Amino acid sequence: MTMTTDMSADSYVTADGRTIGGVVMDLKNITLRFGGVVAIKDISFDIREGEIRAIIGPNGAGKSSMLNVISGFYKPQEGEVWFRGSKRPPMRPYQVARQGLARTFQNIALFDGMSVLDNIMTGRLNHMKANIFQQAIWKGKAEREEIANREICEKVIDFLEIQHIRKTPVGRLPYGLKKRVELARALAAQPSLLLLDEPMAGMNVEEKEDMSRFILDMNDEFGTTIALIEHDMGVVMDLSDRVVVMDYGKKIGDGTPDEVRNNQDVIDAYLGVAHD
Amino acid sequence: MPEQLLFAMEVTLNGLMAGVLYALVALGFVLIFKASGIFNYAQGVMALFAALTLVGIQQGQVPFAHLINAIFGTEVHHFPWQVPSLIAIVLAAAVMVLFAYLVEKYILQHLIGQPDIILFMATIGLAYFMEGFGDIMWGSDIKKLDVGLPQGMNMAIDEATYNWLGYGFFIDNLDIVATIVAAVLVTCLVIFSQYTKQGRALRAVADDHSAALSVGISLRFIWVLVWSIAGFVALVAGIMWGAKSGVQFSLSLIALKALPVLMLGGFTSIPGAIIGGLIIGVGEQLFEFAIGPMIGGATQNWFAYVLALIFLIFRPQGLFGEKIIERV
Amino acid sequence: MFYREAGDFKTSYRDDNQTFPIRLDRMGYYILMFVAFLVVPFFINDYWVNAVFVPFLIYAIAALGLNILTGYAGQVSLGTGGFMAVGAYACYKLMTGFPEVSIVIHILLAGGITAVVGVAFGLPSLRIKGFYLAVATLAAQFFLVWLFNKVPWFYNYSASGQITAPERSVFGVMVTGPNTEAWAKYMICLVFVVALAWVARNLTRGMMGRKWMGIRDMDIAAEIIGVNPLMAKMSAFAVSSFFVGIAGALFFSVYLGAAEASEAFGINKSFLILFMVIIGGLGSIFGSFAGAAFMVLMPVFLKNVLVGGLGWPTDLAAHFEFMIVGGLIVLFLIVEPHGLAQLWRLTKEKLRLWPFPH
Amino acid sequence: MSQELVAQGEFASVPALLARNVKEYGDRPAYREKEFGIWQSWTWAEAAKEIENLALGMLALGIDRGDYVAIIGRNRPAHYWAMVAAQKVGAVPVPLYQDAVVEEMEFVLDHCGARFVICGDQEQVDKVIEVQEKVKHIEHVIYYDKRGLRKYDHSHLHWYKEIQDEGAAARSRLEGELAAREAELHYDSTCVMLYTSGTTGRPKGVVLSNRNIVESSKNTAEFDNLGVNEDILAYLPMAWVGDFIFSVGQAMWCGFCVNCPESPETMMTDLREIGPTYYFAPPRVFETQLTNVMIRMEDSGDLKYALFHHFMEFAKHGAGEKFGMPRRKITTQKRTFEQKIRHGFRYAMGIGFAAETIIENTIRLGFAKLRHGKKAREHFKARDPLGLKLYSGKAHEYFKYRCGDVLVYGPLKDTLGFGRIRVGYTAGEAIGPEIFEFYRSMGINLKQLYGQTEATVFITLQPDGEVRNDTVGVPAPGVEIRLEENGEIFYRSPGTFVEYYNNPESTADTKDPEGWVATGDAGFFDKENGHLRIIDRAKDVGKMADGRLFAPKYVENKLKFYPDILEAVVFGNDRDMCTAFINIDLTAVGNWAERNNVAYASYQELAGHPQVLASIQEHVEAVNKSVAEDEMLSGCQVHRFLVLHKELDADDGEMTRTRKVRRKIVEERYAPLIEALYSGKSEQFIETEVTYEDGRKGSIKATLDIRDAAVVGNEQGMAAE
Repeated sequence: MTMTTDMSADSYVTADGRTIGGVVMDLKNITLRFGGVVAIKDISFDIREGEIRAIIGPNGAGKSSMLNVISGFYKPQEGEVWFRGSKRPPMRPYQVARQGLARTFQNIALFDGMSVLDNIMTGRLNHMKANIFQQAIWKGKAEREEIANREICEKVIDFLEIQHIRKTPVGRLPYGLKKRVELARALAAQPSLLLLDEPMAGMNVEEKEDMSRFILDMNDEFGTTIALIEHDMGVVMDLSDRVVVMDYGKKIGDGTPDEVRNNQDVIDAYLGVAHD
Repeated sequence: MPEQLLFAMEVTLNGLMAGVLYALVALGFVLIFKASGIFNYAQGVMALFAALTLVGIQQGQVPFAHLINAIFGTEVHHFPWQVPSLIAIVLAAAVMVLFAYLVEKYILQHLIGQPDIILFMATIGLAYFMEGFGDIMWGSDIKKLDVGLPQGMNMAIDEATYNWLGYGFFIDNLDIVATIVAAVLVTCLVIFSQYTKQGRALRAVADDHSAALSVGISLRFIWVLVWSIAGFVALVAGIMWGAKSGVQFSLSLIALKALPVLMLGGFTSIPGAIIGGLIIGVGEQLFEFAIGPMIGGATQNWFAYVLALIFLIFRPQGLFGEKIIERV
Repeated sequence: MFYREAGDFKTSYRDDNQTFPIRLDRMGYYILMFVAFLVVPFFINDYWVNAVFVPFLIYAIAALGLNILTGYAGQVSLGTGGFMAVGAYACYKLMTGFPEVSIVIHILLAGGITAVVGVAFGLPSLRIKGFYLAVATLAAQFFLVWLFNKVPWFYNYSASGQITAPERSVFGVMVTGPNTEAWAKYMICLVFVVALAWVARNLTRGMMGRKWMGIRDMDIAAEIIGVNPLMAKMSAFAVSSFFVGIAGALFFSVYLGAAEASEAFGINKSFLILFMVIIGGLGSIFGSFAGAAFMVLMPVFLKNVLVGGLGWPTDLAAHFEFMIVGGLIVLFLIVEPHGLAQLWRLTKEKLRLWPFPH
Repeated sequence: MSQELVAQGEFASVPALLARNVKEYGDRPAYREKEFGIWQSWTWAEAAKEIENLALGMLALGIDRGDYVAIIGRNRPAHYWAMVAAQKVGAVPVPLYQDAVVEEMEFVLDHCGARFVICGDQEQVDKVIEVQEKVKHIEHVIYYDKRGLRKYDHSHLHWYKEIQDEGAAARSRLEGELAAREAELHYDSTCVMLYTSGTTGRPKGVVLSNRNIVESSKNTAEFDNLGVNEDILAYLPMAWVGDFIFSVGQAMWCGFCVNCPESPETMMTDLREIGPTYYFAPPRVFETQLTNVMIRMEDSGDLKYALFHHFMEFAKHGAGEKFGMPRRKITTQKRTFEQKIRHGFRYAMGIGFAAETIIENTIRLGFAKLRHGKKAREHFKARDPLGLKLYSGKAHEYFKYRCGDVLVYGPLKDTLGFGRIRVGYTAGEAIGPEIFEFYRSMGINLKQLYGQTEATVFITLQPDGEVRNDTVGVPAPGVEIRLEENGEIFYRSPGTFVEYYNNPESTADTKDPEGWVATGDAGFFDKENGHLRIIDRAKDVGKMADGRLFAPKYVENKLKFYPDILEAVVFGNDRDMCTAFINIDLTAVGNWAERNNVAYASYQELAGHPQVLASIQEHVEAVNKSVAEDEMLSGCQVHRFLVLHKELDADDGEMTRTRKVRRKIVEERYAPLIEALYSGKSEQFIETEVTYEDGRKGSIKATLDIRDAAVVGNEQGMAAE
């Protein structure tokens, strides 16, 4: 079936028959500078309910900066971020997280001093309301909350097949597993928008396959909206519904994988960095 | 010109002098921090220890006399000789170098790769150890340190200012000497680090450990070197303080003052250390002079710290520290 | 070797979360509690109370407090002594100000007041990190001690500049003042320790603890996944200071009886407690106790050996003590940077796997 | 639960027993499964509810009396419930091997004409869907784990929980129907149908009645006085009769708790957590565990190493049997205060001596280290604590054992997960004497039983206290045994199966009109203690060319008792001498190679290594000696052997799923090798096709050299020249 990327349409149907809802996040003319350097130049695109949206581009294209803007870590000098139909006021990253954004990091940012389970539990912190005194007493609300959220986390653990390392300190884990734990932490937050920063960086082929499977399953089982960065074109094309292509901080393409594949600028940009 | 103002000026001048001494101690911290990323809490005690050693050697004390007496019931105290100041200083310096070597061999070697906080703790432990060790070696009684530095009020300045302003400034010769010595020391250090091979190696290490290692600079050597220098600086500071207020435990506490100095100046900057020292010196003198009396005095105890604290809230990396850039 | 875990399985998350998941540990804990509450009080004399038990218990509280701040939330503090002083003086003012109120309330309030002060001095931690913060806390140390020395109101204008604990009693049992029974001192401290240890455990095992550890391990990441750094750090400072404050209050009212800020709560106190935390093990509740025990027992031991045994002059022994403490700290950091707690953990692992090596 | 009640048929079916358990043990744990990090538990009442809902749900789907319900999946409570639910609605559960390949599965599903299939997860569903192309009568497929199945066409595919919900919803409508059907169940209605793994040819469907299951469960439960407090770990294939008896039959009869591991990989850790009190495992499992223990002990500290060997040595010679065995009824009977005191005192003594032992030996080890340095381990032997010298005779032995129990046996049992075992069984094939001895001397009450699917497992059992490794015990309660002159064993018992499904002729030639069943095994009763001793499969017991008895299994077992021999296949029927294929055990031999730093790149290379061959040869010759002792079997000595270049593998059809060698297939596949063994060649080239786990096929070539082994006795085999 043919699909449209016509922005006016507030929903469309993907190749495998999933219906994609309205716009969740809309980025309007974002520009980000570090001193003199322009990292992102006047970029606009949107992310829709339930879709897998990829941002690709060669290294240094400004992908990560884009993600950092979305997750509120960088404040763009120009442009607006619209989330769920309302303009996002300038806020600290943790406030953004509370709006229902969760993310993973390119170079893993797990809490090495904690066990895998605790790391994943941190994903739940915006869902736990017991105040410090209730926690000090523990019995009652704090404990109930702890257990309720533990159950959710265990489901995630089961889903990502990391039961066997549940209680190991993350410091001891190999790279691939760490990536998975980080994903689990983000997933445990049950985010309305999940940002993945190079989820497959530095993975071997089968790890990549696993990861893609997980990403698809997540989107499939929980209907999570996912925006992911990747510079490995191949993987992205199979995974994502729509792709934004960036190069030198500018948007050079936006559309379905096929549309993007046939986009001349994109081809040039990628030929330029064929080794990637 | 009003009495008060002149008075304040005098205080400021003395503050500057005191500041120089702070700066001297701070210098030691900076050197070590730059070269090995270690925050050497023991710097103050090193000054004390150096001073003790110096005095001990000078007066020909028997090391560990106290201990020996305690064990063998003997009554030994001094050797029958006195050692001339200059030789004593050289010997003391040698002891500090030896000390640096031991520290590197028995402590730093085993702590490579540990988090900074652990290294910091280690230096605190070291400080305790040296304190006990120094006392056992040379006895804990307050000693008079005299290496023949000019002491007392400087008449020349007094007269000059009196004739000129009608008010004689009181400035201690020792302070003047200290200032000169400090100046010389700093220049030497700068020259050393700019124009000698070891110096350049040192700076390389300060910039980037791994890179320095990869071009074949021996970290161990650099560390011994830098700790020796720090030891020497400590010795100088020790002499100054010792001459000023006698060699005693409090010396190591006064040395703590170097910490706020560092916070102002930034841990990694030599000029920072000096300017920080001066600011603190002047600051606390003036504060004590102006506000002290109203709130019960002895504000030197804390003024430096609070000043640094407040300052830091507005400029977390200190005056000359590199800007901290956060990334994900 | 002694562990028998077959059949010791968990059928609910509550069991799985409990503090001592292994049966043997649990029993050990119960036995310990039994001995501490129902045996020791009957066989305890003044020497043991003043030389060992009370200081151990009180320092344990302080160590717990500092461990929460440094070990869990990763904020280094050298101001512990100062905060203990706050606790002590607050307690003193309350005791003298409201004689009719129970001392337990006073001690708790003292903790509360310290918490407030702690937060005030903790504020810079939002801007300053690492050593800068460590040094900044020295400001608290020196400023507070100076304050309590210079402002007569704090020591009720007493001529000596000292504060002296009036006699107070709990349930009709004298717990402060010169003629307090040994066991009473012990018991009141014990109760506080157990209660506070329990609180500490609860806070650190729950979401609060995870926020703290998140900030400790990787503050930026923590903020991005939704930890409010302000709240996390301030709560750490508050809780920590609360503990330390209570420790200070007990230290003054129950242990010393009379105190003078600069020598009872000087910078060395800060270091002493820091050492306890380091040697015991950062980020471990057991470690706080182990560290406290170690730092309390070692001097006692040394004194007995050097002075009692070898008959050395006390000052020499004191110097030696300095050397040995310092040496041990360094040694520990070299051998086991994670402290006694880690050693204990490893031993336990070995025992559980016995006779297998891994 | 006495005899007459059964006679009246009050507990005439598994559902009836379930109802009983709900009444009597309603709030006791019935099932546990490790999932989401904890042991999810269901009491009998809850389990009954689940089962009932499922049953109602299946009614709603229109299941009929006598329908066959295939169940494919790993051991999970839900799957056990499915079996009982099927019985409730008058259908017959047919558990299948979950690792069966599509062809096997296709045959069984087709043969039993299943209308309903209950699958564990996507993997099984896929297989069934593939099968459905040929087997048309499968109407509904129900799956338990919905992972990855969301996109499938759900017209005939249902989620277990949804079926249960529908059932719950339709309760009012269907309750009556369900009750009616349950009431119809009687003592002789079919309880379950199990397919034999089929050592030869196609699997056969063994029909077992409620009588079979309930009676045998009852008898054996009483035989070992199993109580309601037992814990068992259900990890053996659900399609195997043993698992059905332990996890359904006996569990239902006694009302004890069935625990299911999280996954096959975590089996060992789960075993340790649960610490079953009643445990079954095939010899292979004990074998591999022992090998692991030995390997792990190798790199443990010198002190532990020495203590371990010291005390194991002591325990072997009877001490374990005397002092180690768990006291009977320990779980049911309450100890008196005075007994507790005595027990406590003994335990304390044990700990005391243990401490003493450690201190003493640590010091001695210290000196040993000083003298021999790294070599200390070879020269250092642990020693009893001096304190023991105070005691003599039995007391000495007793306390020494207690001491060892604190230091070695206890911890070892615990870490292996055997800490609480009261009754442990092994069966299927003979178990190595030292393996058997090892576990028993640690104080694990490990026993042997002899049985088969057709007998609902039990034919003979070893009573407590009369355990020997070379016999399989006395006839189980209610079992009669008859021996033919050729040694074949026949039995008749309440457990005797009804028939082979849709296969009257093979039913006929296994089971005669009076109900005597041929086991196909040959054996004889031991003179002095009347225990049964198995020689071999009756049909495999052949004649040599010179007319002497040929019992390959007997020899093979003796060979397999050596840790570095995994499998052995002996040939020689109608020939004038015996020869053998040997499979080395990669774990054991590999470890040996590591220690003696023998480099090897592959299994094949290791198998061909001269040193390996040499040691194997020693074993063979040792076996020859022991075989020669028995006049009747002296002909079975192995004259020539070779070490195979690949492991015999179920995927290649060389073994059954229960890892029994398929002799015929092996003979076909390796014909040239056998050829060579008898032609006196010294080496032989062979190319074999192999199937990898993912189903791809490949082939491996090798040239194996053939060795002669010395034989005892007055014969002039080829080996002579």
